[in-house]
Amino acid sequence: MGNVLNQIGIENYIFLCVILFSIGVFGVLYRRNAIIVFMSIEIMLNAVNLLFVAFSTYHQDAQGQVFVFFSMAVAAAEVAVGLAIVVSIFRNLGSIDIDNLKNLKG
Amino acid sequence: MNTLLAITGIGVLCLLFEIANLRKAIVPFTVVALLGTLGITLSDYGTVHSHYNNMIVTNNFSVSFSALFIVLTIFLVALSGDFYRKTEAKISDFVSIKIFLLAGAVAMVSFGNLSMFFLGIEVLSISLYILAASQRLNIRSNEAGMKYFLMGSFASGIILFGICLIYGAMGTFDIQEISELTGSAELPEWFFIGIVLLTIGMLFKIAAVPFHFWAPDVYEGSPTLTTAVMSTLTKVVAMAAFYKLLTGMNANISYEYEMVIMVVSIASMTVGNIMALRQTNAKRMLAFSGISHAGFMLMTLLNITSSAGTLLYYASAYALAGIAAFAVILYVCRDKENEDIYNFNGLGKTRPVLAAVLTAALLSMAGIPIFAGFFAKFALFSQTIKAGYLVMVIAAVINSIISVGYYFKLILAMYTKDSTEEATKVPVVFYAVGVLSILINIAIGLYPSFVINLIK
Amino acid sequence: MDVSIILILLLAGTLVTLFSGKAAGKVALAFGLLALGASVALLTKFNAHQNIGCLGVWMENPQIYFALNGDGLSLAMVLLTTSLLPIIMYSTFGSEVKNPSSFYALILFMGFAMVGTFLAADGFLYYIFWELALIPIYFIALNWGNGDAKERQKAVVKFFIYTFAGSLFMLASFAYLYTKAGNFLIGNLSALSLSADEQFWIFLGFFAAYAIKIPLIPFHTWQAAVYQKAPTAGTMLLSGIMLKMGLYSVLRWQLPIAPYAAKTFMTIFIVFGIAGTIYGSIVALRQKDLKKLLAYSSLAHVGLIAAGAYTLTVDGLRGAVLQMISHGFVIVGLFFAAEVIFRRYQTREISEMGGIRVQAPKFTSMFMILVLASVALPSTFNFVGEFTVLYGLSSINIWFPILGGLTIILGAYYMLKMFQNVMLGEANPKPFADITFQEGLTMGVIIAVLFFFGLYPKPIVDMITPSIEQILSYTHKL
Amino acid sequence: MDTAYILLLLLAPFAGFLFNVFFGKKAGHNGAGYIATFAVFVSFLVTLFYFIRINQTGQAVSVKLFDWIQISTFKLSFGVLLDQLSLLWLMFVTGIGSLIHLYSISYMHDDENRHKFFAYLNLFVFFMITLVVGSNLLVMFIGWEGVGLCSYLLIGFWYKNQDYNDAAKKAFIMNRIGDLGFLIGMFLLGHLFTTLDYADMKITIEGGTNAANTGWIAAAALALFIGACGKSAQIPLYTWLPDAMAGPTPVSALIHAATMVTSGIFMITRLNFLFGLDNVDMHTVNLVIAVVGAVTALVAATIGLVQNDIKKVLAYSTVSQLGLMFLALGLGAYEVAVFHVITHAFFKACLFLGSGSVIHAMHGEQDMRNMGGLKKWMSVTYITFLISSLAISGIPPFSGFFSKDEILMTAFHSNTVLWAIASLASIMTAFYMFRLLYLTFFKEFRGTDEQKHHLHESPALITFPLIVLAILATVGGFISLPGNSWLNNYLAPVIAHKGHGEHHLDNTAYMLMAIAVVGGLIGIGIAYAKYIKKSEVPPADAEMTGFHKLLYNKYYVDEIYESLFVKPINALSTFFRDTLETALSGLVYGFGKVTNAISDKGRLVQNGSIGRYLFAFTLGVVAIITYLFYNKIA
Amino acid sequence: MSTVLLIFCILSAITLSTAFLTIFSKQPIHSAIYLVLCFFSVAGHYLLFNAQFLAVVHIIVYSGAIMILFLFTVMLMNLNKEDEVHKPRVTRLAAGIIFILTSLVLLAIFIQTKPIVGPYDDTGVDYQSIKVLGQVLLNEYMVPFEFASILLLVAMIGAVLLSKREKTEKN
Repeated sequence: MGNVLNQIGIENYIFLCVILFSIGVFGVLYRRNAIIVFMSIEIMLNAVNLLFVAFSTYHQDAQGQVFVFFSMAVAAAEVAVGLAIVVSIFRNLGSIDIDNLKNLKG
Repeated sequence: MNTLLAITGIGVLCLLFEIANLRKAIVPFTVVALLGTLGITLSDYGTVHSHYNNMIVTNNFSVSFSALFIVLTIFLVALSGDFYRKTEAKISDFVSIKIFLLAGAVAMVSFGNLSMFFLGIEVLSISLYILAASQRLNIRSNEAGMKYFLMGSFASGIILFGICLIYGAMGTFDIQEISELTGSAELPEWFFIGIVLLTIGMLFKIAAVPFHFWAPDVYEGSPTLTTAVMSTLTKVVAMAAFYKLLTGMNANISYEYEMVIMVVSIASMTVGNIMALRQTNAKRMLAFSGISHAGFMLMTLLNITSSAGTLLYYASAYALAGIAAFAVILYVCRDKENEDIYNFNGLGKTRPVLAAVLTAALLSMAGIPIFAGFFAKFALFSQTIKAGYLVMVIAAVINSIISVGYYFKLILAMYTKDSTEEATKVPVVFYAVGVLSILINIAIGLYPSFVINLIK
Repeated sequence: MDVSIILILLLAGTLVTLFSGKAAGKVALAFGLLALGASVALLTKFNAHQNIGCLGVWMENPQIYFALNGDGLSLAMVLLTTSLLPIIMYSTFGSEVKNPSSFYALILFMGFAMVGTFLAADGFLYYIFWELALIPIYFIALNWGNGDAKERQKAVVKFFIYTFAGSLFMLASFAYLYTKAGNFLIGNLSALSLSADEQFWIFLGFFAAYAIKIPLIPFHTWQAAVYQKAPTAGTMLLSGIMLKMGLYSVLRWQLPIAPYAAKTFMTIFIVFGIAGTIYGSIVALRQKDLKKLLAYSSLAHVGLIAAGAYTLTVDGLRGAVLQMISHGFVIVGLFFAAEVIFRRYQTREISEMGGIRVQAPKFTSMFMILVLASVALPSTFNFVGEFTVLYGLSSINIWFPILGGLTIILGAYYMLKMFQNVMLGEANPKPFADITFQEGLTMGVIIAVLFFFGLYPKPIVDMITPSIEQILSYTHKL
Repeated sequence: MDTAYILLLLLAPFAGFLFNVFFGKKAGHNGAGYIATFAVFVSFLVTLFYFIRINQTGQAVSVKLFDWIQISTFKLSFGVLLDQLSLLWLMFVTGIGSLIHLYSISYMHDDENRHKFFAYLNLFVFFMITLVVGSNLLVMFIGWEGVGLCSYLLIGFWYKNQDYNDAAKKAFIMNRIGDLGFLIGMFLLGHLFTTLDYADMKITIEGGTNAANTGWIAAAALALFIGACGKSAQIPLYTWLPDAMAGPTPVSALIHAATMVTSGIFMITRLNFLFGLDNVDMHTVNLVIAVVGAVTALVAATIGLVQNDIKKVLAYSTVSQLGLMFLALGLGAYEVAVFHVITHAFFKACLFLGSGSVIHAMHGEQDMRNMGGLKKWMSVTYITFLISSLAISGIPPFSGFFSKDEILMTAFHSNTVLWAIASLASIMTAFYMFRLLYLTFFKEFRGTDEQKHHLHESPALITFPLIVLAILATVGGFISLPGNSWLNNYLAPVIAHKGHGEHHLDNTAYMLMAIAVVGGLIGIGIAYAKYIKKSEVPPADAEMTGFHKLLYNKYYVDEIYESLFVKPINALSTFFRDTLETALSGLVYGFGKVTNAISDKGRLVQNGSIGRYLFAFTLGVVAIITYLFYNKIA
Repeated sequence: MSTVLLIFCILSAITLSTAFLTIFSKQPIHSAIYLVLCFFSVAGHYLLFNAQFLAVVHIIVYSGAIMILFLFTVMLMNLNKEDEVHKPRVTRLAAGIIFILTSLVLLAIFIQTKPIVGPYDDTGVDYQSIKVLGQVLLNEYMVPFEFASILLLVAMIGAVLLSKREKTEKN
């Protein structure tokens, strides 16, 4: 089977990923619920993962896909730790609104 | 490679010690084992090895920096025993996380492949997220962890994007190959975008303006020992990795890029120093001071081909002074609610040695001879002048002047104010760490060539 | 034996003193005298035309040498330091010092740093010593000073930051020079052929450090407050020796390295100096605090010295050096006189004094002599310096000595006015015991030095002249 | 051998000084005084020895003691030159000095600090000798400043009185103004001649001067003249001298009449080869000197007319006489000036000592309004005083007649205006001297009964010097008789003659003499009419009016100086201290304050909100990317 | 327009819209579900690239593990009701502007920096089958693979550390 990119074009993937990435950024800025912010970060990572795969196909090279595995591992680890932090904050504050976290400032 | 193996081995052993109920032995064992590792690391000095398909490449750069990281970790681990005395049940976790953090740090300076770099930086970051939030009942610690985590992941995303674009341009993650490919004429623009995104991610890690906002809050909220890790080890690790990335990938630094570095560097110095002036919390103050030092260290990038030695020197000077300072801060704020400067009142009378150590550390950071910080600054200045950035040097000079202002605030508190409380007994480890790190600082201050020449 | 022996002695003295408890003062004095002895021994070697300099490699990269000058100028300044140090330490014996081991150790360490500054022939080494000297005086002023703690802190911190700020610009200059020359040896740095622009900036960089340290107006604002707040020993160190570091550095570093700039902007800097002289004299007139008054008198004197140094004539430079040395002695004596009064009256306010002469004739006579020396009465050392400096100035422009010479009028005015208000008049109701033996000896030694060299300055002149000619040879090569 | 003698000459008074400083108090009641007198007498003997020798051989003695200050182009040594001029000066310095020391033993008999007094007097003599014998200008300058110092110490001898201290300070500072001139003069000469040695400079000048340099030489001369003005109390620097009367009377006699104040004349005479140069610039300088001298003579005399303090009158008289001497100098008649210096030393010392005797008897009272009729009690004082007054008034055959006449004659030949001024001053001198004499010694005693009760003639130690000085004041004139001047011949080797040194005794000369004598007599006559015939007593301070008041207040010169110089400088000082210093200091602190303020504001940016931090982060990213890839985007 | 392109467009539309919906949903549960949908669409993209293994792993890891964790947390916290206060309007507007700015800038750059146009490489060599991936991962990338285990170990210790109650703790 031929290279898929011949029919789609790498730039389209780049655009898609850029927009997806930007949506992630937007989510981070837009929401104050820690979990949603967190999800937005996952969106960002996914956008990059997708781009990795696209580039992998572009170069006809497996390394890009291998890297996605690592990236997934990282995402999983981050989620584990991040949610643990979220939970402990929720236990202490009863809220996960990041805008309530303003004790440290100045 | 051996270093990395040894370090992970130590980490795993720490966890096993817990199972074997040998908690008391963890810290001494780790220190000794790390000293051994230091030996292993140094034995690689002078050689260039690449391991496992170029995943790990050891050279003088990586060996020297790894050695520095190990030394710092030894100090930090040594201080753990006292710091975690109230939560002794978890000490193996804390220590092993620090050890793994070190593994990540070593990976970040000895990577030969961007995947190692990425994993290294993630190990480092995740360890720090954990350590920052580790006082789970302390709302400030929670907040610090959360802030660091959210912003750190955000930065990770950007770094990942950068790596992805580099891959897109080059089709490989291997530093060596990338470096060769950069010479070719048809270099896709993606590569530069990738480099820029990577740069931004690293700027975040070293807490350079305008990506610095997390640093003071996180430093303040984190448990003090974690702050010590962040302000000494993490900062120099990130800077070294940043440097290695740029040199390793042979990124042709354009004039505009240098301009960005210059602006960020000056902004970091200025913002860091000015903001530090009015801080009342010692940790927060050191956070801002760290931001300004990041600005200083960024100056090495302006003369990237020959400034590795200077960077190592500056990093060592800064980190050792930081360790010494934190040893004292840890003692002073042992049972305190906060780390406000008034806690230091009268330390000069009650604990003259510790006060002297802190004074020396601050003087080193301020850049006063005979301390290493002075020579570091000087080397930096002369190198930057050589590269033709007089403006940078003048900005740096003015910033050094401002910085004296807040360093002296602490010194004044120690020597001119009266202590409000009885002095408690000082565990010997604080003396040992403080005095030793300051002595090393002075020693490399007197013989800077020893350190500078490590990387030529 | 070379000059490094003095450094070693002083450093060893610092350490020994630090751990010698109550006997610290005597131990420190012993080391001070040892250092003086060593300096004198070196002087004899120097006079026998033996090399007493020292050159060793400190580090290869960057190339830094442990190089010490063994020429007359350095030796003269070292002698000034090592002879004033014991005097200063001895002078404190009359009053209670808390925590003496640290105090005397800091004084010796200060001496170490200052001697190092005077000796260093490597710019980097020099800079290290230069900065190092700041730390002990900072602590001396902070911990043993007087007056309101807050005010003192403010003054001392300002002093530190200010001088440090200035010297950082010097550091930048050195960094630049290093990139040009590849090392810091004064000989190599002076031999560089720098463009006019480069010289200008380097000159300015040095000037920032020296103008604040000396201090020249309008960079002097730290001075009076620190002199007032510091303990008298600290003030003596500052005024007697530390000020000379700046002036010495002008001669040793600034002029030879940037001679073209020095020549081009000579007039401006001379005017700076002379303006300082006049300004200092005028401000001194109405001071209420004795130590502050002396501080401003210092400002006036160093202004003239600086003006002399910037003339780039043999007379100007020689006069500057002579004046540096003589001023060192006389100002230490004067501050000691202030201390003697303070010991008895617990005040430095001139308005609370007066009528002391009746009660303390010996003290009066000695104080009077010091006052006279400070206004450069012929036959005192200060006259020799002042005359030579003014002569040097006159070879540039006759108006310079006329304006600079106003100091001999204004100086007489404020000093005599001070003397009148402090010492003369109806007997003070508060009792004033005449000076003790210790106090008398301190002042007596200073007075003896002032008169001896006032009448016979030849030894010093012979010692410093070759160095000065050497320095000027760099400026003539243009 | 010469060196030893010269050291003895120099160091005898210095040894006396040292002895009195350290042991004076223990040396018995009068021990200090006798030792001091002896010390000066030793110097006198040495001087006498050399004086006799030089009269026989005519050979000057020059000795170099040691090298002193080194200037790039030349060395200045501490050298001694004993020639005709210096020996002449030494003669009356040590001679009169010895007498006054002797006098002081008695005069200061009751002062608790008399050992200090003698120490200072000895020190003064030492410095005066240094001033006179120095072989170059710098050595002279040591003495020059040294005598100023001693003057300061002695004026402020009674230091408990702050007014006296003020006077002392004033004297020192005004002298210093002159000293600056002296210094500048030395610098200029140094650059011109590369030496400050008299002998060398003289040789250079005689070798012919570079025309281009004459302007500078004149400038140097003018600067030196300013120095002389300070020391010799000429306009505008004369105001210290009357105030200097605060010191004990022997001091006034020695320092402020006979010796120190004549240093200016000595210096110019010393440099006569310079001041006598024949060129336009130097002529101007000389004219300035002459005019300053004449005007000073007149102004001081007018002030002297109305003073009531016995010593103040004498002080203004001294200023006036010094003015006459400068007039002579300015006209190039150096030996005439020297002649008047000598005669003036005799009679003015005598007058001061006499007034001291009076004050002594009056227990410190100095106001003539409270005296009168003292001749009844103090005949010796009265007679010596009368002789000296006659001498100063220029009545033949007393010494003052000869010297003053020569000055007037010189003036007449050069410039009649100056002559007129000088003559007027002389008439006034005669008037106020006799006013003084009449008010003090004639009529009824106007003091308190208490004072009257204690009136007595002074002891022998006081009267002896008076008698000696009175004799000298009588016969002193004969050393330089018109037409047959021993003095002129004696000084010939050291004074370059330009032809108008001596005046022939022609008709003009006799006419001038007559005018002078008549003038003097008129002055005396008016005084007689006013104070003996009409028995006037000067009014109390408050009752004075108009011109009288103006004169009595010395033309308000002190007040003018005060508001022109002293007050502005002090105001400036206050301004600097309170405003400028604070401002400068504030500027430095300002940097700190501004940065601190920025820091405070900056802390508000760091408000703890993650959202804001992320915004900054993202904006940073966008900004950097936009900047770096601007050309790509656009 | 080829089928593939059409599929791409549809998938992209789903991806982007679900991503947006994730952010805009007021209920966290809804967000989570939209995010799962988003992840599935990304897996669809993977399949489009014929990267089946990756697609499967992606679904397992993201939709299976990560999203379960999210959902679990959301439920644990009982956040299914709408209790979130919105950020201030200004902030939201700014967020929007930043979004537009970021995407515009990045898009602009990438539009301008298109690589050399031409046929894409098609070596025909298998590079993304499980076998090849396995070889690359466990040969070449053995060290990072092992290192990833350290990462996970750290995360594990950390998660425990952060949630484990200590004996001394009162609550």
